[in-house]
Amino acid sequence: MKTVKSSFKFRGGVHPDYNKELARGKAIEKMPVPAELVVSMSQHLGAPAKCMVKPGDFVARGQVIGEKNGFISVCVRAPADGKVKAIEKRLGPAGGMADAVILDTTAKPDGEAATAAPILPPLDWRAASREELLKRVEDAGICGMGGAGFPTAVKLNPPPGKRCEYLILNGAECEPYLCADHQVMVERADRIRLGVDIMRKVLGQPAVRIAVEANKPDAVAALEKAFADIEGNVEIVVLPVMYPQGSEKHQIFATVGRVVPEPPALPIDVGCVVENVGTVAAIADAVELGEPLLSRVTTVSGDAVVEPKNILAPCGTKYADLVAFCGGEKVPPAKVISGGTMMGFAVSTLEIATTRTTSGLLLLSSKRVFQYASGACINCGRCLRACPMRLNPAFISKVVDANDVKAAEDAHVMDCIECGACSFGCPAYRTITQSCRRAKASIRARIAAEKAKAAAAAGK
Amino acid sequence: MSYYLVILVGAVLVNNFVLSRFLGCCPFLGVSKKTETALGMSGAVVFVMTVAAAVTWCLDHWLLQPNGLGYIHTLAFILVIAALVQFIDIAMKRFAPPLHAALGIFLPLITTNCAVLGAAEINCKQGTGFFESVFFSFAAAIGFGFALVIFSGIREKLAYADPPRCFRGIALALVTGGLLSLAFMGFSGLVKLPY
Amino acid sequence: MTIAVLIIAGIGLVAAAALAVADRYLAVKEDPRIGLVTAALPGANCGGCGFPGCDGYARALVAGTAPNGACAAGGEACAAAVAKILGVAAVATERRVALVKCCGTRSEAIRVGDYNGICDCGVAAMTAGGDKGCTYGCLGYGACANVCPKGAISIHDGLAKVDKRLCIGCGKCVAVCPKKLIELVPASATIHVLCNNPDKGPAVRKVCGVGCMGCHLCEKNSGGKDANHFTFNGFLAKVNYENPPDDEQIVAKCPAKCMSVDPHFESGH
Amino acid sequence: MKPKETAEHYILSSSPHTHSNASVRRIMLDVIVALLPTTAAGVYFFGMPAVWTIATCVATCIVTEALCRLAMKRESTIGDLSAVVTGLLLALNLPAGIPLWMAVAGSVFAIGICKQVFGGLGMNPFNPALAARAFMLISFTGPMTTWLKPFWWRTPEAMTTATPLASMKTLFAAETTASASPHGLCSAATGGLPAIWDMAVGNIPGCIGEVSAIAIAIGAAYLLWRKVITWHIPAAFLMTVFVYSLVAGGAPAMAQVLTGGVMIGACFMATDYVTSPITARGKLVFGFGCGLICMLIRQFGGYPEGCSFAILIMNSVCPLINRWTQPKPFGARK
Repeated sequence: MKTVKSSFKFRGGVHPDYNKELARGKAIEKMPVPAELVVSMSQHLGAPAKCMVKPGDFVARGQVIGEKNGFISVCVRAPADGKVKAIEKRLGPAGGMADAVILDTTAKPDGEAATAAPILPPLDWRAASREELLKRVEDAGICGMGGAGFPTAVKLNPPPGKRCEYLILNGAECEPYLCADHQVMVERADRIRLGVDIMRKVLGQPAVRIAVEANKPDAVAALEKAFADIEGNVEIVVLPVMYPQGSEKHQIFATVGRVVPEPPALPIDVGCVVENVGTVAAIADAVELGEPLLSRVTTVSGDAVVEPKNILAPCGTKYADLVAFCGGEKVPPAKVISGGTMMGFAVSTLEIATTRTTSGLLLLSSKRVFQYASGACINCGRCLRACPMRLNPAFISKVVDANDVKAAEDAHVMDCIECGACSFGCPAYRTITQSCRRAKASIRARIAAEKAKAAAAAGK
Repeated sequence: MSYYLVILVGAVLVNNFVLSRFLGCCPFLGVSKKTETALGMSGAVVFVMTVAAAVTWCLDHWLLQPNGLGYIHTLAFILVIAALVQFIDIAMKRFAPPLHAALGIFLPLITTNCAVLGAAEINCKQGTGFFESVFFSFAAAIGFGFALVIFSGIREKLAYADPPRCFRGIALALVTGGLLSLAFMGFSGLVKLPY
Repeated sequence: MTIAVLIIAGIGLVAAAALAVADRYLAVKEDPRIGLVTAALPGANCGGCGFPGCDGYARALVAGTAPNGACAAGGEACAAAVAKILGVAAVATERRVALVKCCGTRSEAIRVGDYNGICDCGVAAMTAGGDKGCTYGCLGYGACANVCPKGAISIHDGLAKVDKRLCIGCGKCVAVCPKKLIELVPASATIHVLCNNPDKGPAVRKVCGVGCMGCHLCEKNSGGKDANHFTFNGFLAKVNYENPPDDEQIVAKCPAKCMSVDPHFESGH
Repeated sequence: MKPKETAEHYILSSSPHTHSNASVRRIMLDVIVALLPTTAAGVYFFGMPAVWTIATCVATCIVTEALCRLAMKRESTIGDLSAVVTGLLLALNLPAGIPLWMAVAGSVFAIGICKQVFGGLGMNPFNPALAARAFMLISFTGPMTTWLKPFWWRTPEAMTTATPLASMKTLFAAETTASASPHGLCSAATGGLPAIWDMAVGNIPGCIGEVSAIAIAIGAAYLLWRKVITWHIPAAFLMTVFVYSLVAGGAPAMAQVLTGGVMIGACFMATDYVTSPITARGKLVFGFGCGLICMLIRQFGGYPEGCSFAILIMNSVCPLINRWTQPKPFGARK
């Protein structure tokens, strides 16, 4: 085990104001279960889980309330005891509507007393088979906690013919304001160590790279201590501070120097599996303690919050409850963001609840908020130099504004990772990233329509 | 050799057919919306102008001038060029379908193009030799294509511009063409053409 | 003089003969429709369509790579003739027009945020589900108006309105609307329910002053369930356009005021 | 009846939600600051006529921009300061002492015809200041090529003179006839050329802003430091001019770089965002093209100076350069 500096630097990237000092070093605080939980059936990438309860049902903590529904899907378990008040479509953080189970946690199941027993039987990871471990990860409802929410069991089970050579732990946390992963690395380094041991077993003993940005020396120290006695090819790679260092593709390049080809290629195509540090800790809990993924650490920060905190809260906690736990609003926020300021989603109400992928909740006052404008592009090239995917965002945004999605597709807009580096530096305050989103959505819709058409034609 | 270089530079840069002599403005404005079509059109013009120069030179020197009919050459040239282009169109479709696919669709546009006739006229007026005439026409066509492709690049960019309503479309193209012509005036005097 | 005339005539004759021979012996078989379409076009070779000459445009039309109606010189008559040759003008049995199933104008439906971004419904809907309180309602950012080839849709008071006379029922707006609230309905139908929110009454009332609450009064007033003039999806009434109601009295009696008689906006073109 | 709006009313926008605070206004301000040294040098050498020309151009540009936006019924864009930059650049490319009405005509042409007709900042295919200068050079050839001597008020008997460029043209001509004439990096003044030091400081006749190479270099260094421009275009442009003159002979290479519009052209005119390529490779091609055409015109052309025409011609090719130098995405298949 050794600690090395990253020897590969990707082109592009920006340096936003990180504002991490607001929540940095704040110990993780466990939040009491709020009176009402809104548990979405769509907390991961892929098909939403199938709801297994009906209004009026009592559910116990850890009980499966949403069943895995397809290959790319995971189950949803009740984060707390309670009574199902309703099942309705609720707005998610990303703006989509999904079925959600509304739990009244003040009502307790009749007769039965809540048990403190583990929900799943603890497993001895050394004795357990690979299949057992994979099954456990799946049963525990674990999905990537970095943001995308890709089902972890799928990722840990590479398709035949593809071997994982490198397991890369993503502890870059390059998003401004967020300190959740940072704090998890500092406080739960031993859990991460255990998770790595388990994952290495599942993946066939790959080499391990733990990527941490240079602005988290205490996390590096904690990890060094936890991993001191690990055997094999394991390195902690200290990355230069740069946004978007946490992007999967760029992290793979920064740690092992490999370049993931254009979509639909995945990291496994270059022999890499990237997993967020929080997810790794969750795997350790699921295997050793039998504790499914029911809660996660979320950074609540921003200049409109009284006391920024890193909170361990049940998945399904409403934003309003999180804010209340942080002492409420200091000033009326002008913008509320689910996630970080570079890639997070602006939300319209605090009634929205957290999911497994909610890494942060930011309340920003009007001082911290800027407005997009529809100024003309002056061709300055800042976006081009900032784009970590080396696209031409200026061109893409221009053609998308003119409704020429075909030209955007020819300019590789589908490679865009929507990191926001282009809009961040745009002196004309253009909505470049949003233009890319618009083009991508439109292209995806077209491809889906073509597929449906082809399927219909084949059906005839 | 350097003489031909002078002809080339003169016809492409200094006395550019479109930007300096203002010949062939119709396709210059009409076929410059996309760079791909501009390239195709340029290819067609180079082909036709070179062939037309050869044919008209022969016509002028062997038929018209011996009979003292120099004064009707404009009439004769139009007739011959129009027929020639039509013939090339048909023949190309038959014998070189790929070439026709690339250039053929532009041929009708050149049938009565003033640039083609203009080149023949200039050759006729200057009384240059056969190879000189053909090369001059070739160079002039290259110049035409050069201007057309540059212009198409600008127009592709302008397609995303947001000009005032009254300047949209061809009005803005004309302003741009004027400015391009202004820029090309910088080349004036670069070579002293024999004509 | 005579020689001049003779020579010009001679050149003409030779050229004509050459062309005639070439046309006869060098002809290439191709899609006959190209010739027909070329003939239907004005033949001005103006290049205004963006294609090199009428022939180029005709080829693109036959190949299906160019939209019909790009020829400004030929106008509508030309487009119609071309459509006839290509057989694309599907004969509609019943003319259908687009209907925007929302009447939540800015003064009736609440907005829950200040949207700041591209003026397009698709991306606005991707941003926190849109700024309208009713997540089913028309956002009014004009995605439909942008795709409408006839300019039949315009945005008024935060709501898309269709000019019935201009609408050709192409369905592009239906496809592009992220809220899926545009529907093609028979042009003859006059009574419509202008709401797309299937939620319960109180939930609808919280976000919109004119949302359907599913009270079934329209059904009752039009002869009850058996008359089958309305269908219901959750708490949302929908006109059964197979069997539309004709009593315009029921519109005024709708307590939610989400019904309308011929809501198609006439822009006065 | 409209339901009651909720108290919370947040701004909804797509990510990112943070910004570098870069703005068009700030960039333009940086350009103006970078132009101050050479403006000051011009005023120092040419006195009040320079002041009047600069004031006239800037004022006319601002007024024209405002009137155009008013006529187009669009929001005013004076605040982004781009009109000020255009006016200043145009003035710096004019000889001091030009009749002010000509300066007004040039400014109106720059903003009206070259910029607002295309829809304003960001849309124009040609650099407005340069197009206006070319327009003026062709329309008012006499006044546009009448140069005040530096400190002209000290020599009232002969206030105007030719620029070193005219002498260099003859040097080129001499070169072709007598190949043995001395040339080199910066050999002693030949053929009536001023000393290199005078050229660097700006003690030579010429346009207001183009005479002082040192002042321009200071401004360019500021722009580079502020990351307003990148090194590609100026470096490629100047290197091409330098190498060309070494190879072609004629005036010393250093003199070719220091005189005329090459310095201000390479640092301020060719680097204009809107009319130069966006990719680094494209910028190198662009700078090379500018340098080459500039020197071709200097050596063979009808005008003594080809810098502005060279940049204008490369402006016109810029969309094609952009098209053929698109970056390759990270991870793109070969």
